[in-house]
Amino acid sequence: MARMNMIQAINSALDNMMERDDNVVMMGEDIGYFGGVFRATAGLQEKYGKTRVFDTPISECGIIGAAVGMGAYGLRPVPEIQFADYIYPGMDQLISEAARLRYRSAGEFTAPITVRSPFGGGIFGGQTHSQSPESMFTHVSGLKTVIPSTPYDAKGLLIASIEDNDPVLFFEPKRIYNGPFDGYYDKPVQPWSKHDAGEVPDDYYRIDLGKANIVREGDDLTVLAYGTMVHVALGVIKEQGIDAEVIDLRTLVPLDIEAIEQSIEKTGRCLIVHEATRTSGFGAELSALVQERCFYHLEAPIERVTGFDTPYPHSLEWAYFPGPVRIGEALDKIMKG
Amino acid sequence: MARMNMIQAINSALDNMMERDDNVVMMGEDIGYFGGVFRATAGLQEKYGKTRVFDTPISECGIIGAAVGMGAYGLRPVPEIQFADYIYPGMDQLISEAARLRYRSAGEFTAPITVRSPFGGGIFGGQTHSQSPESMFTHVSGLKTVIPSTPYDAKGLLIASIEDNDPVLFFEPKRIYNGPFDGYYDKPVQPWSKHDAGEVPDDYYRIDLGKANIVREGDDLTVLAYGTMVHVALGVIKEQGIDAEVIDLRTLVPLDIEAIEQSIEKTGRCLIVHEATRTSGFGAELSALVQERCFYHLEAPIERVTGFDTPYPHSLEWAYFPGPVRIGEALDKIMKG
Amino acid sequence: MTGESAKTNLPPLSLHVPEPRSRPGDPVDFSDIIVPNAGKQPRPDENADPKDMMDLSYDLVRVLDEKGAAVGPWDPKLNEKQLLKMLRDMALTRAFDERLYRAQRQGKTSFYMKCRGEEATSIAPAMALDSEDMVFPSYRQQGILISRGYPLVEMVNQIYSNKGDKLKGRQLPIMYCSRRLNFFTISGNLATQYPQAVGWAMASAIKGDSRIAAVWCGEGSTAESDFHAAMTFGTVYNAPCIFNVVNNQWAISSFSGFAGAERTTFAARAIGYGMAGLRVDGNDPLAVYAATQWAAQRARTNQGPTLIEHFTYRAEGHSTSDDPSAYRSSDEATEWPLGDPIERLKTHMIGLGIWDEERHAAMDEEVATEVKAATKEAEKNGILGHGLHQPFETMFEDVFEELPWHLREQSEQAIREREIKWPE
Amino acid sequence: MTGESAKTNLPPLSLHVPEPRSRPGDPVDFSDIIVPNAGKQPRPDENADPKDMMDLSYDLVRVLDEKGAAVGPWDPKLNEKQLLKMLRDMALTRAFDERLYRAQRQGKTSFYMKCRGEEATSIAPAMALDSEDMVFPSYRQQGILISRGYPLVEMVNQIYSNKGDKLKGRQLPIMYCSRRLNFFTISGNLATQYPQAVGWAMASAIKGDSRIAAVWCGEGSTAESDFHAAMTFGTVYNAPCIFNVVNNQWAISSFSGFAGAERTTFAARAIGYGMAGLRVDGNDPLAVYAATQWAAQRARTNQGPTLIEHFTYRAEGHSTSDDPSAYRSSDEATEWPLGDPIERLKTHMIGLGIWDEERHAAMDEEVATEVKAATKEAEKNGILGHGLHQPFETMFEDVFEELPWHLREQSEQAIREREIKWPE
Ligand SMILES: Cc1ncc(C[n+]2csc(CCOP(=O)(O)OP(=O)(O)O)c2C)c(N)n1
Ligand SMILES: Cc1ncc(C[n+]2csc(CCOP(=O)(O)OP(=O)(O)O)c2C)c(N)n1
Ligand SMILES: [Mg+2]
Ligand SMILES: [Mg+2]
Repeated sequence: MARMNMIQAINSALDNMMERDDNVVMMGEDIGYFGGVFRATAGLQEKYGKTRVFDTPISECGIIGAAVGMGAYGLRPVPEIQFADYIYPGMDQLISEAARLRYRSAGEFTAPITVRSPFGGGIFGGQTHSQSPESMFTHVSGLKTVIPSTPYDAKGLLIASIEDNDPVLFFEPKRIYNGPFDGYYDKPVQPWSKHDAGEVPDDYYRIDLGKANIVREGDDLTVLAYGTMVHVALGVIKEQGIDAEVIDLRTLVPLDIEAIEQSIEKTGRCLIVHEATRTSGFGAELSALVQERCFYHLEAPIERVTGFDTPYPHSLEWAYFPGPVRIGEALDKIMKG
Repeated sequence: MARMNMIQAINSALDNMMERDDNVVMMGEDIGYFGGVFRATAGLQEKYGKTRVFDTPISECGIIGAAVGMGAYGLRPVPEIQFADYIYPGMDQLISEAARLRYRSAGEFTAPITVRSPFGGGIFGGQTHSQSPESMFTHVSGLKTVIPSTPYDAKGLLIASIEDNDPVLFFEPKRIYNGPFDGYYDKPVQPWSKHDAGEVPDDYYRIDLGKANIVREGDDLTVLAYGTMVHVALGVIKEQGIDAEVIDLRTLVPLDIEAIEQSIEKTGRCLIVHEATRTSGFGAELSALVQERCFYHLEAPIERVTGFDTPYPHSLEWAYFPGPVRIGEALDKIMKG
Repeated sequence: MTGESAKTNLPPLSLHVPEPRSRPGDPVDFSDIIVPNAGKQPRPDENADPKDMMDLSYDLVRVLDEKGAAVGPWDPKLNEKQLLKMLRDMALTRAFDERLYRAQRQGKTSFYMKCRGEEATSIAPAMALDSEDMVFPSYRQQGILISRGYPLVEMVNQIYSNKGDKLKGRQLPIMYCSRRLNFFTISGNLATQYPQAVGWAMASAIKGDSRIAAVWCGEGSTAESDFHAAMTFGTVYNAPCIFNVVNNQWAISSFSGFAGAERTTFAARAIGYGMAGLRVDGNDPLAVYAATQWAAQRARTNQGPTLIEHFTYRAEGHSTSDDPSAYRSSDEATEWPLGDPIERLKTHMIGLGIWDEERHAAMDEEVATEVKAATKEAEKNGILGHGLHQPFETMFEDVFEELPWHLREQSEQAIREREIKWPE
Repeated sequence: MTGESAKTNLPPLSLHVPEPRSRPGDPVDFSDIIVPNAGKQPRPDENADPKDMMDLSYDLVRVLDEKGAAVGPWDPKLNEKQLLKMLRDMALTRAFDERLYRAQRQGKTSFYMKCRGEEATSIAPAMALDSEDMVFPSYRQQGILISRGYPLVEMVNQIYSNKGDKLKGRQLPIMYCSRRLNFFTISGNLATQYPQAVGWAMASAIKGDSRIAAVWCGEGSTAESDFHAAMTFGTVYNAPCIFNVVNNQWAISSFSGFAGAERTTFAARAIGYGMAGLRVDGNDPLAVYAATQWAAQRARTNQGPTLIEHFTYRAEGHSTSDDPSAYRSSDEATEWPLGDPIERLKTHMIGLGIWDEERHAAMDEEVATEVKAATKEAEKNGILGHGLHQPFETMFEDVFEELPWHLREQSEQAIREREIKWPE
């Protein structure tokens, strides 16, 4: 068992999978010789050769399109989109093609691809290195969306995603690549090496998709979050001494509805947190589901804490970020509701 | 005052605007000489010349990208995307560019474009001529989304959209181009010429964006819908004799939250109907908003009636469509809730 | 000028908007189309450097001359059996188109698309390729399926979206798919198959396989983003892939000028990427065969991709939803200077003494009968909208490999609705 | 083969993956780069047919010879004032880069991008264009702003995202915008400006205006979909637009081979669309000026667009986030066979007798002082993250023309949060 940060855990997952399955190939901008701008693929080209790990032209359309074709051939491609903000030129290949190949061919062709992409803000990346576009993909039938919140989960979920025979969007919360950021941007972040979830086996293991993780049990209210926001929420809860149940969704589609329902039935209160812009964010779907399925258990309105409905600004990054104050206010409101 | 179907009303709006404002130009696949596959631009090239109404290469990326550039120059382009299903190659230009031009240039450059596109199913168009992608655009800060449900509204809203200085997605429910379809696909549809909302002035008029239309007042429950589904919902309500208030949203962003709140406060019950796939559809946002803002008025769970989370199938189109039976069931549930 | 405004006295700028040769009512004039003599185009080695064969992107590879003789270095020298198969498959494709077009008009389905006049651009490549090579067709290559021996009745089942439809009624008519025949699932979104074909070819190369990929799109579709992505990936990785651009002059109502044809050929796109490019008489099945064979040999020997422009004409409407008389002169089809592919091959074979008018007439009857029998057979499985569709639960299958809870719930909903609508 | 499987005894396919000339530790070898003699490239008429000038897409337009003399038909014959401005603007740009790079290292901002070695590719075009022509830059054309006289202090305000920033701290550093100077807002998404520039140029033509558009992207970015869309629209509508491709050999860690450079030049992309194309020594400011002037004249006279490939070298890292020593030989920059644009212009001017080393040294000092003064001035408005940012409510402005209810509510929320965080 080693201590790994999230990048190392992802690298380890890729390494394991490339070793186990000759059909796993990786492609993306700067991922080959250089090992990726965040170093997620470091060392893998050297180890597995440049026809299995290679750089691509700067064409997200081509990266996804070629991956779909490789998947149809029988490979299991793991394309990287350098930043989630740059996924849109590949949107048509994801929505119209990857997501529908199995359906329209009645199972004759499939797109077992895993699109890895760093997402989210908090690194002063400005409008085009900070976005959280996950909700769009959750609207597309045929795509799965996975978001880890720890090195341990990142590895297990990534392996399960690669082994999955459906197309998976695997969004990596880049703000927590190095440690579990709790929202206090002016304080140093504890590195993953000091955190239990930084214990990551070197060997293959998987965490099944569609299973949430209850990271904290509690009775007062249920917090639904994923990625970076799990840690921010945990921090606030600790600070405020609320006995909250915190559910790290891990997979948005398919969603672990049972875990959610059970928790809400117990607590009767629900806070949803994500960094993406609010309107039509995935929080809306969560809120609708909770309301539909647990209406008679709800003791207060479900609250959403989210990024604002603006582009991610550069200098006012921390005013934008749904940090402890915004979460704290919502918690108050729910607990008083 | 003339009787117009929705295509004629759209054509009339375009005609008025081209006449009033030299800066209005139109572009799209087959819209020039031919007048568009649905004939929305018929006659306009002849009237205004081929440098103001012209065919384009088959590149949705180029259509939107060029329109953004034209908007930056000072024109007011009205690009057409032949079917909403084909908008994805233009997604990046919409999300990363049109939506953010004003913001990132602090108002120095804007993208006053109106993207017209027929959307929705019900014409046996299969997976790629039936989609309702509106919710994705509602998630993007900086875009407005408008959907008319009658010829009268189509004209007034389209004029307001073209005059708007922000980028607008104007989705046209193609199933009701000819008449207000009520969901009974095996019965003939009454043409717009027999419907009050088919009365459309030849002259310029506008319907402000952001204002919903209460198409039926009632006390029992509130129905939130837009486009085709307004008529389907009205049909079921009539049939079941429920005293529902039916709100035609007309603009999804910015939303007329006041009209919604007032209605729910009165009725205490809410049904949301759309044709788009369910998960992360715009119904989720509506449900979340109603729940957040009217929680203490709600007497029953808010229900969503939507398309299923599958691609739009060809032969089972009417099994997919959220028709009278699905709506009826939900109404029952809400009224008993 | 030194970056300062220094207005010169130039005329105002003006926007050029392309105009086709003819509009309804206009006389047809194809005199701008240069038809070089058959047999005059050089045939470079399969391992020629693209730089040394640029002329072939502007020329027109032709084998059948005006009298129907096969001439020049591109003559693929097919044997009698091959010629017979080629002719019959083209005739069968045309007969199929005729009948299924009528079926749509009779309300048996929602949609149909013919390939009349373009049969050579799918039948000949299908023959020149290995049956194990993967094809990524657009919607107008029904000829490939027919050439590869797909049962007609399966095609009709798909078109009728009936209970026999292997695609479970999910796809629009003619959006076929056959894994067995290495025929990729057709997309309604133009050109998306282009980068997919390159990806497939790259995968084949990664695996040290010997199978190559071939992909088709219309000239109008070359404007799409995916076309460029495919050309870029194809040239960067030297992918074993054949890019077919079927230039049938029209994209629905838009003539090829809206894809750039006023400025250069579509084969010249290849030059832009340093790729081999061929411009071929698309109504000359032998030329198309030879070009494909040449490109396939190149791809198989790691010499990389080839772009083939098939210069042809869409002799009928875009689809059953289209009325071409609204935007082009109806004389164009008959005036098309490159003739009809079936007629040209027939003349060739008669010239060779292996064919005659009687046998041709008999063949036409035979294929018509075959098609008729297939439609009758398929109708037993139902026609669109007449009840004999797939069970409701199939609508939810294959979205994912396994049915997640939300689709299970929705499936139950759909079945409940069916029971309410049709309680019997 | 007749469409049946007939496996031949071919070697297995293999995937070609491009490899750059050198990796860290390797000796540098640029011998494959053919550097033709300056002055030897023909200069066609501005209304030449693209078909008749294809060679210029493979050649390299050069004006300054090894001794610094301006030779041949492309010599733009600039006067002393123009040369001085050109030299000084390049030097100023370089000084600006040096200082702001250091500012980032000192923690005054989050990010910076230099253009060292590529100064000619923005300064020279800016001078050859009319100040009213619209430019659509990528992130490495700070030279244009400098040439057009944008106040340095405004640039630094933007880089520091401070309260003086005209862009209200919203954009990543160096993503400038100036409507006044006809400098389009820079996007972080590669190549999106390409079709926008064409749209702008089309609009100018629609209006019978006389202004043209010019757009820039890197060679790596030519792979993007938008590039193809722009080329297609540009050629179809004959848009008055200049397409600049700055081929600086690298796209972050990926050498130009991953954009297709192993197969042909980037200027050759123009041939694929039947467009005029020029390949220019990007480190020769006079050649770049002349090429731009030629293309601008073409565009202004309704002769359509031109693609100019600027063959140059990215002498430093991609950005402050990059360390090029991890992926390329650090000797490449010094070994680059086309030299340095500032040095070359300086030599030229000394040769003309209008310049000398002392004046050059003095100029270097002068521009350094000017930049220093600007940074000091800008620092008064604050540096990133040190509190002197724009008011919170500005975050919600300009999303739409008017603030809708949901943004008003969110704005109130943001202000409430500020009061909680900083109650004073
Ligand atoms: C992405 C996308 N945009 C638009 C369409 C609508 N459309 C269907 S066919 C067609 C014309 C295609 O013309 P071409 O590529 O020349 O092929 P042809 O029909 O002539 O064989 C268009 C615009 C589509 N199917 N997909
Ligand atoms: C759509 C998109 N994809 C990826 C990126 C990430 N990225 C930023 S710069 C860059 C390299 C660009 O190289 P090139 O076009 O050659 O320009 P240069 O930096 O050399 O000037 C990449 C991949 C991006 N900004 N946008
Ligand atoms: Mg065509
Ligand atoms: Mg570069």
